[in-house]
Amino acid sequence: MKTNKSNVLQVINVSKKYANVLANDEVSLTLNHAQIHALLGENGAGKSTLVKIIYGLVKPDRGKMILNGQKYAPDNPQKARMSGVGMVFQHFSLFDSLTVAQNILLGLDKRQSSTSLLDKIVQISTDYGLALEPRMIVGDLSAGERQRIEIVRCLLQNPKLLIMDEPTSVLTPTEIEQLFNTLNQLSAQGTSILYISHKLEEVRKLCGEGTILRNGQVIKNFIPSTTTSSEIAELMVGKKVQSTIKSKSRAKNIILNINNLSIDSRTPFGTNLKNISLKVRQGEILGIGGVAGSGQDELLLTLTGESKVKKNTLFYKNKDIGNLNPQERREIGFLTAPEERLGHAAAPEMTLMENCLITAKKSKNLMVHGWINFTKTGDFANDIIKKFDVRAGDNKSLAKTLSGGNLQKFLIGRELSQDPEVIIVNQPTWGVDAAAAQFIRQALLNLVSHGTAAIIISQDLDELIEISDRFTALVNGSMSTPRITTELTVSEIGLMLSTENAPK
Amino acid sequence: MIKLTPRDHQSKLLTAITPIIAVIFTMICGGVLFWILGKNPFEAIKLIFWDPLMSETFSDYARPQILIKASPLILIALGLSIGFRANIWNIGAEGQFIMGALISACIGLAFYPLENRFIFPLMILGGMVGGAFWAIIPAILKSRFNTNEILVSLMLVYIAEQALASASIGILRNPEGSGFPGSRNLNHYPSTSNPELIEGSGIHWGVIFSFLAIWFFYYLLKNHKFGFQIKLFGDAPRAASFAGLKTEYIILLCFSISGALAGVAGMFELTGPAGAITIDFNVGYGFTAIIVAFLGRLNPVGIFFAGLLMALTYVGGEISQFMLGIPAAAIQVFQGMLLFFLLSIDLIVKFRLSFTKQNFISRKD
Amino acid sequence: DLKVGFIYVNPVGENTGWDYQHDLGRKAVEEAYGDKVETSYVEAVPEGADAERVMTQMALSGHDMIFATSFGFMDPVMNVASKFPNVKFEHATGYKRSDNVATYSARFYEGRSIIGHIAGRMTNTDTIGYIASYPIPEVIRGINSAYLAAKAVNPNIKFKVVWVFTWFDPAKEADAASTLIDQGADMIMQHTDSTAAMTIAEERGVFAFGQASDMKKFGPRAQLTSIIDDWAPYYVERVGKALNGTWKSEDTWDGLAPGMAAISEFSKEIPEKIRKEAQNLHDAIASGTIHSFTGPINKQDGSAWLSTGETADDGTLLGMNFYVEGIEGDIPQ
Amino acid sequence: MDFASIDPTTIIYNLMIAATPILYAALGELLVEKAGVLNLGVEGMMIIGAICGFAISVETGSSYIGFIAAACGGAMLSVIFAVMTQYFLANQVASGLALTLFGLGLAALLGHSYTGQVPPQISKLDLPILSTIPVFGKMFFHHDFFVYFSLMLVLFVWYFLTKTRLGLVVQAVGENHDSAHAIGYSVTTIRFFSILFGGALAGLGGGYLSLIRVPQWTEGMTAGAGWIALAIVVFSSWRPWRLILGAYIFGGITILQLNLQAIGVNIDIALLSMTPYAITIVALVLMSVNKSKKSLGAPGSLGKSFIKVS
Ligand SMILES: Nc1ncnc2c1ncn2[C@@H]1O[C@H](COP(=O)(O)OP(=O)(O)OP(=O)(O)O)[C@@H](O)[C@H]1O
Ligand SMILES: Nc1ncnc2c1ncn2[C@@H]1O[C@H](COP(=O)(O)OP(=O)(O)OP(=O)(O)O)[C@@H](O)[C@H]1O
Ligand SMILES: [Mg+2]
Ligand SMILES: [Mg+2]
Repeated sequence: MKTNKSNVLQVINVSKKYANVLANDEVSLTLNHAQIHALLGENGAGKSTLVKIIYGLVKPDRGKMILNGQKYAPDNPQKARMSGVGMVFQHFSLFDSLTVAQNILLGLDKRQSSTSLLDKIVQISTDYGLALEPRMIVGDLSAGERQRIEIVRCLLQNPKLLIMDEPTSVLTPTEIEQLFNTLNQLSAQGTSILYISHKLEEVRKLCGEGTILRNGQVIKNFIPSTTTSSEIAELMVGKKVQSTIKSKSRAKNIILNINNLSIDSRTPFGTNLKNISLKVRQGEILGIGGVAGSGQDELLLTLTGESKVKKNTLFYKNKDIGNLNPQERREIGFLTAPEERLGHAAAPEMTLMENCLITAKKSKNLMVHGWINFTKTGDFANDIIKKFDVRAGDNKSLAKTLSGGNLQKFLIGRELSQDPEVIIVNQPTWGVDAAAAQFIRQALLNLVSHGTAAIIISQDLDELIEISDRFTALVNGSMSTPRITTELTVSEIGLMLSTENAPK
Repeated sequence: MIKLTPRDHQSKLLTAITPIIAVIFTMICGGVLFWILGKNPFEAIKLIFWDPLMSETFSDYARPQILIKASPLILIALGLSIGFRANIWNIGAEGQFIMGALISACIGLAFYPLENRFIFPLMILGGMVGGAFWAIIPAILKSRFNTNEILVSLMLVYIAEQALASASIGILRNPEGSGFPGSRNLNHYPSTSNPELIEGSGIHWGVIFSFLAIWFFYYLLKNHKFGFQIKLFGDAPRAASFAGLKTEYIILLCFSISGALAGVAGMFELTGPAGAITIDFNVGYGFTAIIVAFLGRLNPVGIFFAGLLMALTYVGGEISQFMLGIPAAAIQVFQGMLLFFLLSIDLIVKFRLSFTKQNFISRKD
Repeated sequence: DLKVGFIYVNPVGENTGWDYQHDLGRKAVEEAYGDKVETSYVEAVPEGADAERVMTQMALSGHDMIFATSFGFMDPVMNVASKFPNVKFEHATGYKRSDNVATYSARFYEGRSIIGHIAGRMTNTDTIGYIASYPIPEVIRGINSAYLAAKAVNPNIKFKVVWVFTWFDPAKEADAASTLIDQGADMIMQHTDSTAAMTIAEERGVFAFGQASDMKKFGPRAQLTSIIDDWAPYYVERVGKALNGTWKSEDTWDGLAPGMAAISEFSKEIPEKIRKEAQNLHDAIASGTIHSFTGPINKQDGSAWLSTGETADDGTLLGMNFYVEGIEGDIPQ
Repeated sequence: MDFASIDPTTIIYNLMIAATPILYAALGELLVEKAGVLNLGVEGMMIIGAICGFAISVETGSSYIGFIAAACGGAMLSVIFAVMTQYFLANQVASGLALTLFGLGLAALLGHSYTGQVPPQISKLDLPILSTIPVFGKMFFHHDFFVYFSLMLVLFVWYFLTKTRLGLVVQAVGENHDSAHAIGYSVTTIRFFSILFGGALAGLGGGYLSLIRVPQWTEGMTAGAGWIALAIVVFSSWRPWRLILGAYIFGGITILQLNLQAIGVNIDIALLSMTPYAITIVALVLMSVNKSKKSLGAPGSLGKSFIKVS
């Protein structure tokens, strides 16, 4: 006895408080039948918290929910799934050492014989164009494939409501295209979708309705197709967001020269690099695009100095630096910022202050004969916090307590404050909200305008097109010849990224 | 429903008060145990916790004895805690303790009966080298072949025990000991003796060494790059390698420090309280120290107090045995309880507990 | 009254073993003197520093006499004794004495002669299995003594010795017994503390000899006899001397004669004739007419040790570190 | 020296018996570790199993009831560990060690009146036909029920982990507890019951020791077997079948070592006594050479506390 056929889920005055933040503050939201509904907001606005409440993972402090006209208060995700709610997580909930089929099975509640499950997986994958090989080990798969697993896992339950938390941040343009087709197909079949993303353009393209959260509160419900990106951004941030200003490039001498670099990946599921050659000049940004898992991590590790390379492959200011370790590279102005913020670029259980020591101890003289100068370190951290608008308690906050965007601002700030001559950044704005992303890009541009050379590795093509002077693509561990970005057409970029084109 | 919220800053008060609460719980449960065994629980608890420290009969002697008993525990636990902070699991300190003692005994006895004041320092060095040598085996295997260090270090304990037995009946056997197993008493040979330095204080070189080590590592861990590197590696190994630290270097460093401290503890125990190498020279300090390290929350100062507490239960336990006839096994059970409570109560140091009423969202209505 | 303390190296246990036998001695003292003495004990005391502390605390708490029942307590006893000249110490199996430290031990090898005799007469496979703990004089003496007695009655006898390098590891001792049985031994002797070997012998249908205590419970059929450590008479006597003020430091090494080393009741499985021989041997050793080590005896390497009729002196016995001729294998060094 | 007197039949027969207690305990620990928990208290749970099994079978006169009691005893002790590590988030390494200390003491107290008792005998099952096969019959088919049962349990655990849904969930929880939590599995509950199962099996191992292998009750009779069980789990790379290999190799070396001594092989006996441990190390190294962590099969969340912040 559904009271209102078009109304699938009503969230009424839901509040959730964590230790010291009010993540959701009297949030109300209505999802309509067969609609794709966007949920937008800055990092830390409370989006994930809200959808976790809907999925039964987090218990709200107050408020109630109505699903299909009935009171809905799931104790756990199983209950939610039984009520027809499915979810694809921002951070995947997969098990690397298990197979695709096992991972899917784990997310299903009904008893399934494994043979009929395999059939169903194949069935769903072909129906929605989500190619999957059920017997593969998940650890071996790319991010896009991993996400397909999560989606197939949801679809097997015939959800009435599908929640997607930042699904496209790790996908290539083709994969995004594919995903949108799937979502449209689903909504046409009557599934409602709650869709979280930081990419405003794609939200405008995909979603029929939307809600904006700020500081845990609902700011506005809006129709994406009739609202411009800058309007949406302004609503999210609460003030105007400027677009990046790019000063005229004046590339000078070659400062970094990668010569025929080949390397075997250290990790069991990694990609080997094959004959990569590159020249980077002072004052330019070289953008490297490519699907996740094309060798970006391996490339970054060889550049940071964590993976050793052969002689005569890596030259910095005409000096072979292949055998220098990360710290030694830093000391000559060669800086890097890895993609993974927590655990690689920063230590989660350490304070922001301590995290400064990871890369800046020498260049900022934070240690004297191995003894830590706490005053200096604290000041340095405070500097970054101020200059890069990091919203964090203070310099003694643990890294893990910062939101993704703020931590990224801090970490980029840490590197940029050391006056690098070359900086290599992997995924500078991954999962970062629009305002913060803009801020980071601008900071990189500013630095380059003072003569620094930068390599930006990113899976966000728009970003690369926006800020890079030259563009190249990494495909299966091989690299194409860099081209001037402004001279490239979209189809040319597509060609550069496609696997068929790659030298095997 | 109990809700856990991580604490941002650990409260000093709670850190200090929780062990006391745990001890009180243990007294209650242990009291019940002693009562079941037909002993007077109050008397038993008093004999364990109070008499060694305060009674007229025992305290003068027992107080320094607690220091003596605690010092190897503290030394070993301190070394282990450094590795544990870096997620490096040396649980074979018992073997390193033995090896330290064996090597230093070999050195000391090689000079017998020469009188020279450099022999003792040389033995200290030998103890460290012996312990570190035994610890470096799992370290190298781990960094070269990624072999599980917990197991290798554990297996090496058994091998060290065999080596100890064979040394006691073989090369180190006291030539004047009528063929009995065991070495000469190093305590009776001035150049190798580690005597009580101040009469009645219990302080021998090992105790001084453990005090210095506590202070040194407390300061180092807090203020020096070394402490930072250990913490970084334990928290995020990839961030450590990004910072330029070599994994092999940290593994070797942690193992050799813990091995050297365990070895030197063995050396001081050998030359002081124990006196001689015997088949049963090792009495489990290496394993107990693992617990001490965690009771002390891997913190040098904490380890100091945890070591003293453990030592107190040993000394008090013995007193309660002959004064009240409590079996040794009951003392073991009692110590086990104490550890259970101490380890469990840390929860409220790390987290804030709140009791949620199940009032949100109507469930059944 | 007199306070008497005992320290044991292992847990006392309930039925068998070295420490259990000492505790029987303690109980005998209580029984003998009633209210006049008060006894206490600490078990599972590691040798070395811990032992010294325990004894000191006993002395501090007013004990007048302390029995330290393991060899490894030797140096601690000496140290504590020098600090408490008024406390009387009795140290088992050691060799250091002072004004207030007496030592005592038992000639268990005399018992080993008897079981060697029985085994030599009864074996069908001519193979005796011997589970040895550590290669120390005490153990080597036992092997030699049993071997000589067996050899005397059975020239084909062979001893298979397995060193387990532990005093107590039931599983390992059980494995050792099984192995020896598999290798043809039909008589098992042990010089380790657990009763595992006896149980295995019972299970596998061979015979065995108990150690330290009567192990009949563990091998009702298998046990032919046990060598028993009986400390009670000695303890009662020594405490008595302390009570009447005649205690002085002495060295006691008694054997079958006063029964400090005793032999438990012979099993019915031993033929009447052999039982009689064994009893005669026992009486002869007890009375001193026969010595377990009487020449001619050569060492394993063939060199002469005792000439015909010569008996071993206590010094050599106490430090015995060689096999006698005929035993195969090496003593681990 | 008479190598001919070493009979492979009896060696294999004996090594199977020597290996069975370790196999039980290791199998339990394998499942516990698969669920992401490192319980170093195996020794303590084994000895509690040994005394419970012994006491109950003496009281009831039935070894089978004794074995059930052994399993219950081990499981009950493991509850302490489970509560500490799963609800109080205590460090697993330290809790396990404390459990061993506690278990050894408690077993001694419980067993005080049972030393010297004789447990009911358990008959060997001569499997029909199979046991009459020459040589092999004596080696493999002349054992007691619990030798076969341990092998059946290996089969069961293997089947459970690889073929059943619940087994998959256990592995998932051990592999990545955050993901498992996110898709709605109760990490704490699954780990709790895994720990109980591990405790029960360690108890069975202890029971086998006191009821069959030795068979008697003595204080401290496990004498380190629990630690060996832990080593065997890593040796097996967390694969049930390899556990049999590991346990049998360890048991085999122990038995062979004694046999070599008995025939008088001229090898330093201290060295011989070291061999089981030394060979375990060599095997561990060989297995880990040229292998990444993944293929070693260590569960991803092994030893880490799962903190549920709700
Ligand atoms: N488990 C937690 N404990 C404490 N605080 C939390 C927890 N999870 C989230 N928060 C805080 O709650 C707020 C909302 O977090 P939430 O993850 O919902 O943000 P979001 O909108 O999804 O951000 P993003 O765009 O970065 O994914 C943030 O301030 C965050 O730091
Ligand atoms: N004793 C050592 N043995 C092997 N490698 C070492 C040793 N000491 C340092 N290293 C390595 O040398 C590199 C530099 O380490 P370190 O932290 O000392 O940096 P640093 O630049 O010298 O800093 P500081 O000036 O603060 O001493 C690291 O890769 C570290 O792993
Ligand atoms: Mg989010
Ligand atoms: Mg340096």
